[in-house]
Amino acid sequence: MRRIAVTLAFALTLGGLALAQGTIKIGVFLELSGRMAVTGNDTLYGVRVANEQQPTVNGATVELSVCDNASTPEGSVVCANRFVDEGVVAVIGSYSSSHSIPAAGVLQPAGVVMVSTGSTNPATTQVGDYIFRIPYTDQFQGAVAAQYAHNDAGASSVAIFRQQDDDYSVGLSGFFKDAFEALGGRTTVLDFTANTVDFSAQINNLRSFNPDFIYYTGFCAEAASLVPQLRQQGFTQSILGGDASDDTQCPDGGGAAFDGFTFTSFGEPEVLTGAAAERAAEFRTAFEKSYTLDHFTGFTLSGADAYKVLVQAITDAGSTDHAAIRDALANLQDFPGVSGDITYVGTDGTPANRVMGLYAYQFSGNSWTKAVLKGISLE
Amino acid sequence: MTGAGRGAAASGEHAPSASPSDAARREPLLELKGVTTHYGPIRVLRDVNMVIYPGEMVCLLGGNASGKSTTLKTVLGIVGVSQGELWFRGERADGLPTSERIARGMAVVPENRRIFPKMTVRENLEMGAYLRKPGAEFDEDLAYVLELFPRLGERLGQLGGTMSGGEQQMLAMGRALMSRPKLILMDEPSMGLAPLFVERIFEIIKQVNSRGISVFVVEQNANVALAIADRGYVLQTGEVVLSGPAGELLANEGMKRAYLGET
Amino acid sequence: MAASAVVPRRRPWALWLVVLGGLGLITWRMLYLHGVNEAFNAAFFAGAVVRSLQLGSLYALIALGYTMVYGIIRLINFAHGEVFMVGAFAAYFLFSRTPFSWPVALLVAAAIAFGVLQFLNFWRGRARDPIVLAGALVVFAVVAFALASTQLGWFWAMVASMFVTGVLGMTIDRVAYRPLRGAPRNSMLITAIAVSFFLQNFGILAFSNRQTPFRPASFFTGPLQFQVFGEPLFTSWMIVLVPSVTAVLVVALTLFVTRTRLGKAMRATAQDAETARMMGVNVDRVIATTFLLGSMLAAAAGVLWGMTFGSINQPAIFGILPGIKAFAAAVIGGIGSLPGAVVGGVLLGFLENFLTALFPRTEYFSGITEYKDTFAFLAMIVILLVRPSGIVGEDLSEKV
Amino acid sequence: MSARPGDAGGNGAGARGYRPHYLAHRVRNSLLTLGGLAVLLVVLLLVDGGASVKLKQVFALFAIWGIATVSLNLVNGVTGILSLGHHGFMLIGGYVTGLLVLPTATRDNLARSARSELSDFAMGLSVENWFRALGLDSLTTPETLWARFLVAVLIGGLMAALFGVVVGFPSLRLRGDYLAIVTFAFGEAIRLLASTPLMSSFTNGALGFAGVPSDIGKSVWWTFGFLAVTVFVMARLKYSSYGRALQGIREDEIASEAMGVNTAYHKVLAFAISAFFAGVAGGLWVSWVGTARLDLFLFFLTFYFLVAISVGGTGSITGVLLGTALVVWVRQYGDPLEQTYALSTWAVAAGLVLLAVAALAFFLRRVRRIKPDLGPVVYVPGALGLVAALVGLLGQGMPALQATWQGFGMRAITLALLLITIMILRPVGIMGRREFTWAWLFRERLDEPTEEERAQDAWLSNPALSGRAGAEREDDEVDA
Amino acid sequence: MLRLAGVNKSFGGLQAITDLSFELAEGEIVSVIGPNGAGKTTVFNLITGVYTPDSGDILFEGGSLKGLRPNAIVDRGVARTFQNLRLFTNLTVLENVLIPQHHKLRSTWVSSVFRTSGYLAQERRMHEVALEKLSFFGPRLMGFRLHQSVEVLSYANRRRTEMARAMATGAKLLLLDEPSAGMNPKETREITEIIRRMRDEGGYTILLVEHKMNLVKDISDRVIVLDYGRKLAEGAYADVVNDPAVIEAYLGKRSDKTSAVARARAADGLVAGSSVDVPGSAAGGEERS
Repeated sequence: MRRIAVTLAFALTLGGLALAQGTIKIGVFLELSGRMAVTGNDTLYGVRVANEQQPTVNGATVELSVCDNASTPEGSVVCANRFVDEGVVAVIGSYSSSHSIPAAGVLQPAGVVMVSTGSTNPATTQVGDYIFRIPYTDQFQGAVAAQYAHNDAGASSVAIFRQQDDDYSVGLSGFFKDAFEALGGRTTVLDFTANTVDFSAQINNLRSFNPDFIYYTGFCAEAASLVPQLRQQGFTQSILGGDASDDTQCPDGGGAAFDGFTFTSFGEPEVLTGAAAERAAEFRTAFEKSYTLDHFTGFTLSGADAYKVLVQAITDAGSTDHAAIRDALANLQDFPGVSGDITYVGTDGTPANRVMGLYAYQFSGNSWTKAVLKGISLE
Repeated sequence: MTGAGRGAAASGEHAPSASPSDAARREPLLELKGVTTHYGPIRVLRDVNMVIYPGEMVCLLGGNASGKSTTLKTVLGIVGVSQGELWFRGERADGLPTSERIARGMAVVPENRRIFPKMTVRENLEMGAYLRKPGAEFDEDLAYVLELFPRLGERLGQLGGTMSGGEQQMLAMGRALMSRPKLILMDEPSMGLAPLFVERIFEIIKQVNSRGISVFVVEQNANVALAIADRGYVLQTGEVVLSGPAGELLANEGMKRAYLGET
Repeated sequence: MAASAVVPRRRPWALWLVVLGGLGLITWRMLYLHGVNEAFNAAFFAGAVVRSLQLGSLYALIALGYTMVYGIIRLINFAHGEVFMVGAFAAYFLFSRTPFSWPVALLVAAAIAFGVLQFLNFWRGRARDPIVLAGALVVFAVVAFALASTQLGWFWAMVASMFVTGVLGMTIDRVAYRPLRGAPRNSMLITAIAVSFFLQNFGILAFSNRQTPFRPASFFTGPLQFQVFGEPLFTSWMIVLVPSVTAVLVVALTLFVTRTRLGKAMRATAQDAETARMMGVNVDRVIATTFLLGSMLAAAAGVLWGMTFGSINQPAIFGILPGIKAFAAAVIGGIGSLPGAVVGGVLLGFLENFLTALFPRTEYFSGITEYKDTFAFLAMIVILLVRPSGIVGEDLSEKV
Repeated sequence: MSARPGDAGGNGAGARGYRPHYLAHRVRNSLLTLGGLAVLLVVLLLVDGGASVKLKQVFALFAIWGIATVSLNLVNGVTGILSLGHHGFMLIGGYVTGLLVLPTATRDNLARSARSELSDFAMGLSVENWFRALGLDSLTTPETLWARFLVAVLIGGLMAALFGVVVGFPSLRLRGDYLAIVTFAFGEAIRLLASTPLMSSFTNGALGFAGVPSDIGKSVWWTFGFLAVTVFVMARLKYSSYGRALQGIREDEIASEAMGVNTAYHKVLAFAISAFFAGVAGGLWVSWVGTARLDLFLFFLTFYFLVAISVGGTGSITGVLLGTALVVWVRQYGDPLEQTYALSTWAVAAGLVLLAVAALAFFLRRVRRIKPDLGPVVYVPGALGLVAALVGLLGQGMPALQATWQGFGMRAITLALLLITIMILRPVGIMGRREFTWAWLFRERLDEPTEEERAQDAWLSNPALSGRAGAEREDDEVDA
Repeated sequence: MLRLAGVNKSFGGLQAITDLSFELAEGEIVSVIGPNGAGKTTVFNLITGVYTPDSGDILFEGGSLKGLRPNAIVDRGVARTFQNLRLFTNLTVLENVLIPQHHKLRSTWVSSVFRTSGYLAQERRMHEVALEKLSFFGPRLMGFRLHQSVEVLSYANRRRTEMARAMATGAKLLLLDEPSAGMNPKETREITEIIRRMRDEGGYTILLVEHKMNLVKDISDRVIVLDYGRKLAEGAYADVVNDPAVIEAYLGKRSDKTSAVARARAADGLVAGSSVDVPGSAAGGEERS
């Protein structure tokens, strides 16, 4: 009995070695559950619609291998390992820099191309030459935000709320701080960690600084608690957020306190210019056939473009060889993406000429709208 | 136990020859039939047969680790019976939970008193009557207990843990009486008490017994216990090695030698 | 568990000296801060005080559950934080969802009625009593109707959530802990940790893992503004509601424990379970009651917590930090002692909230906000090493 | 792996009164051990050369977690102190190792980035630099990463051990669950402190640092090498006089002290050794992930180790490794559990699991007589499971059951339920305190009497010579 | 060899041991007797360092044991058994007898991991000592029993293992707490013989607490009677048991029913009104520690 059991266990272990072989696969890992689930799913819908539009490449059907990183770095590593295992041709993902960077650490040594849909921290593409992204970097976003705070809002002292355990937030705060101080302003950084609900200690610290502008670099899960608490404790200053605030969890969770909350985020059709705007609007129409427009944001466009550039690169490379795809991607020039033209030539994997939008939440009663203020592009 | 000692009485169920209230002799109040118990793999009691008739006072004697307290816990249902049967008031009781056995008329004065140290004397007494509806009967019983132990009446509001050992023993006995039991089980009521107190306690036990409440007392202090008990059992390594009327046991040579240590 | 804790002998004047000295230092620090920066005015510190009290009350409510369970079965109920989480989420569903569809309402009502049946049997001690059945039927009808036709206000949501969570606490005890009575304490503790993990992940499964806004329509969440020495203090009515609800519940609990028969049985079981059993106390039932009460308090704390901060965390982590801190509060106050839990909770609330106000970020000092969460742990370690019985508790450490 | 307590004395055992190991058995066992090692080697070769990167990484992860669980087992299983702060020790080892082996290029990148809070001093902490300073330039190439890693992981382990001593000190004053809570508080406090300004010049705040070389942590050979060393040390320690003393503390601390064991010293020793290997595991884990981040070292880590230890067998090294394999397998290959299925499928699955648990409980109660009373705890879930399974099977067409549901968190739920079930039904775990040895496998038992001994025993328990009770008792022993 | 000088110990205001002094010469077997709750086990706990005396001193071979940790006291040469058996239940008999020798091990844990020759030699020596001590009990604990877990042993064998364990510490003075509790008469006789052999062959000095008078009578050189933490009498067995005070305290009052009633009446006043301090539950509780 005992010996049989041992033998059986051994046989089962060997059975685990069995491998599954797939066709042309593109791995997609995103925040489909957890604290960033809204954005992650919006992005995934973009990828899916793009996939419906271009289901084949080089005559082969593209199969999406979707993996949920559960909004954790560890989950991202698990996903990346799974992709390497499945032998995917390339990888799309993910939204947050905190999740993209660990996955890039797996994919770069494995020599698999990764295109991040939402990671704006410069460090992501610095991991290596196989890592690309669709959006702008936080260096740009931080500088734009600093200019907005200094010029448009006329602020001279800014309190920066920073989520200290997130790459994106820490990076963006740093760039904003540098840019704003270069403009001659004063800043203070108030740290919090993920999942903070009680901000009274931070707000205590805010009092002595008494800023005339607040910059929030974290995510909506925390903003939904922070902003109402700020308002309730008598802070009426304008608040500017980063693209992580572009999430329905903010106005849904925080309610009317978010009235007038401004944020910079990925370009939507309204802020794009020229042919890109038309392509984006066209894509929106296609998107509407499968999903509701509630799920259409700049991240959706970004997800679609991640798919599109990869298909283009595979076509250009003419094979599914990893190195060939990387080379094709690195030589991409003026690709007509739905989020703007994409050029990787001469960059570290961040496209040149990205467009950013400035938006604001506006409330009437309990319902809110996301108003487009203007588009900003990198000179 | 030597052969001579064993000869005095077979373990178990012979009717006692001398007892104060012969009227209530028909039906045993409590009966252990071949009870065996284990703590894990260790057998503590082996084939124990005992019987207590209504109105009787029976004592259980034995050295340390001979299984006395285990017998008591088995009767109460704190230790399970692994073999054999336990009957109480004509009912099979070895499957019943402790609270049911208490409700059917058992009460216990545990070893070392075990009063609730952070409850007042009154609350301790209330705990004794836990399974009964509060009401007039409660006051009646309280009055009886306070009459028996006037000292408790003076200290109704005091915390149990602050009383002396003798007072705690009284409280424990009073607590047991509060449930109007048919059978009181006492575990070493004399332990750690001054000789005068021991006698006082046994006198009260006798008084209680004379009200028709059966008493089953586990003791090391054999002389005192046998002096007032009707019958006794002697336990050794989990087995009943001697049993019989108290007088006979007191006179038994083997008993003296093995247990009392007399030469 | 002792409602009337025996305070060991100590020199009262030394205690007073320490207290007065501490107050003096705090006053001096407040005056100094005010001198440094105008923002640290009376309203600032008054705000810190009321928030400390508010947070402390919440900790106290949770801590009571830990301390009751520890007092009675000497188990650190690791899952208590998750019970608190479930309490908050249950209430969230009750007040935020539009009326439930009839099948769902009937199902939920049946479950609740079954719980009521259990309860009433519980206290009456007689199963299948017609009155009990009738009561359960009435509850069933009322609950089903309420769920299907109206959206509950925060108060009724809280009451209902307390009930649901209480049943959950009892179930946890019955399924996971009761089979382990008498097992080594480590096994029980490991099981408790496992239950806590189970509930966290079950929360992900059932409530979806994201931070959830918690804003029932209520007068109390509205803003409250008053003047402290001419300076405005912005806050909400929650600073009144939370301590008052806590006070009511603590008084009710104290009355229950000292006055009722079951409450006395609870204290007796805590002091000496075996003897309590010998008195005819159904110890398992008493333990179940303890879990019921502790879980109900935790549910109330969950609702108040959500209303105070306007949102509740994702289920996977919501219970952890409040749970651990409340446990620390119970230890600080003296685990096993009801007043200890309250004292410890309020003290921890002050330690966490008022200290950050006393040492805020200034131009010369980066503040102690970042260390806030470690206070509870460090205070707990220090208390355990210096005085394991806590501030008002008695020694429960294992005897030789 | 065939160590037995009786073997420790070496040869000539028979002469001193205990069972001789038959030569044939010894030869057979040695051959089997060699064979087992060869099989392991072949498996590792296959895995290392195989196509599946994931399998390779899972094997490496098993080895890393194995180091952690086997080291935690020294405190939890052997010494009997419930320690809940293992993730804290791993954190220390992980961060120290990560910082020390961070390549110069990554360091420079980090120094320029806005994300760095590392002090210049911390930036300069690099084994590479030290080797350069010592003139060991040959050890600073990418090919000789192992040399730098070994130094770093050793330092990481020692730092963790130092902290282990600190955490061990409360064990002198506290016992039982109070101590468990203090270890937990320490573990959490380490993590919280690591992100504060006080420590962030070394830890780079909560973010930590990416770019830790993965070559060692993902290498099957290195990780299994470390695991082999850990198991060797732990097994030898467990079956030495020190191990006996530690087990004595587990069984009865007061008696140990009364028997001359310096319990204070031994408890701190156990914590320190355990923390050292936890630090090593932490270093390897950081290398496996490639990033040192605070959220790698949450309490859930210790929880999974606890699951592994409790399920496998508290105190048994082989049992713990078995448990670790189970936990790693469920966590890495359990994603089918978290997919979206129809409610009917869920109902059937849940029902079958409940039924299986109830059947197991019933089996253990009836056949093995493990728990005297389970009552409704067994029958109610069993009945519920049956109902759920039937509803799921029969109601496949029902629209209500066709709704789909994604099983978020099912892996953790599975492990938590497994742990609860094990704790209730078989608290000692699958292996109990036994080790997997060939002697165990072939049922060679030293504690069963030979014919001769049986006869002697019967004579000793002869009713004519001893009391009746004695006779009964002696017989009991043999069966029990 | 061992000398207690005016030792006092109280627990929470309750005097458990009052001004206790006695001496033990090398090679003696001395029994401590007294009713339950008299403080016998407390005396053992005081000598072995579980409790520290409030006042007075405990000297062993000239050195004070006061304030030493229990393990340090074992190092000095005093070992004990426990009334309620504190064996290492899940370990084997052999391991149980090896652990007490650990404090004599002169190897670091590192050398024990690498099995240096020095360590192995000591380990071999420990096995020899273990077998030697176990052989005191004849074949009862030898052979297959060596490898049996203590959990499956009978009560009597557990007692024997505990005595072997105490001997294996290498102590010169053994404190045996009720070595014959739970044993039948035959086993008791056997243990009596073994205790004698332990003194004669093993050279141990023995202090024991016992309730069984046969055993006490057979082997004690001297008997010390305790009652309420006070020494009531000391001397040869025959002298002590005939002391009326001892008979009253230990054997219980030899009273018939009438005298019991009479005495109870006399005591009644005391119970109801007077305030004679009576030792309370704590002494009994400590006794069972």
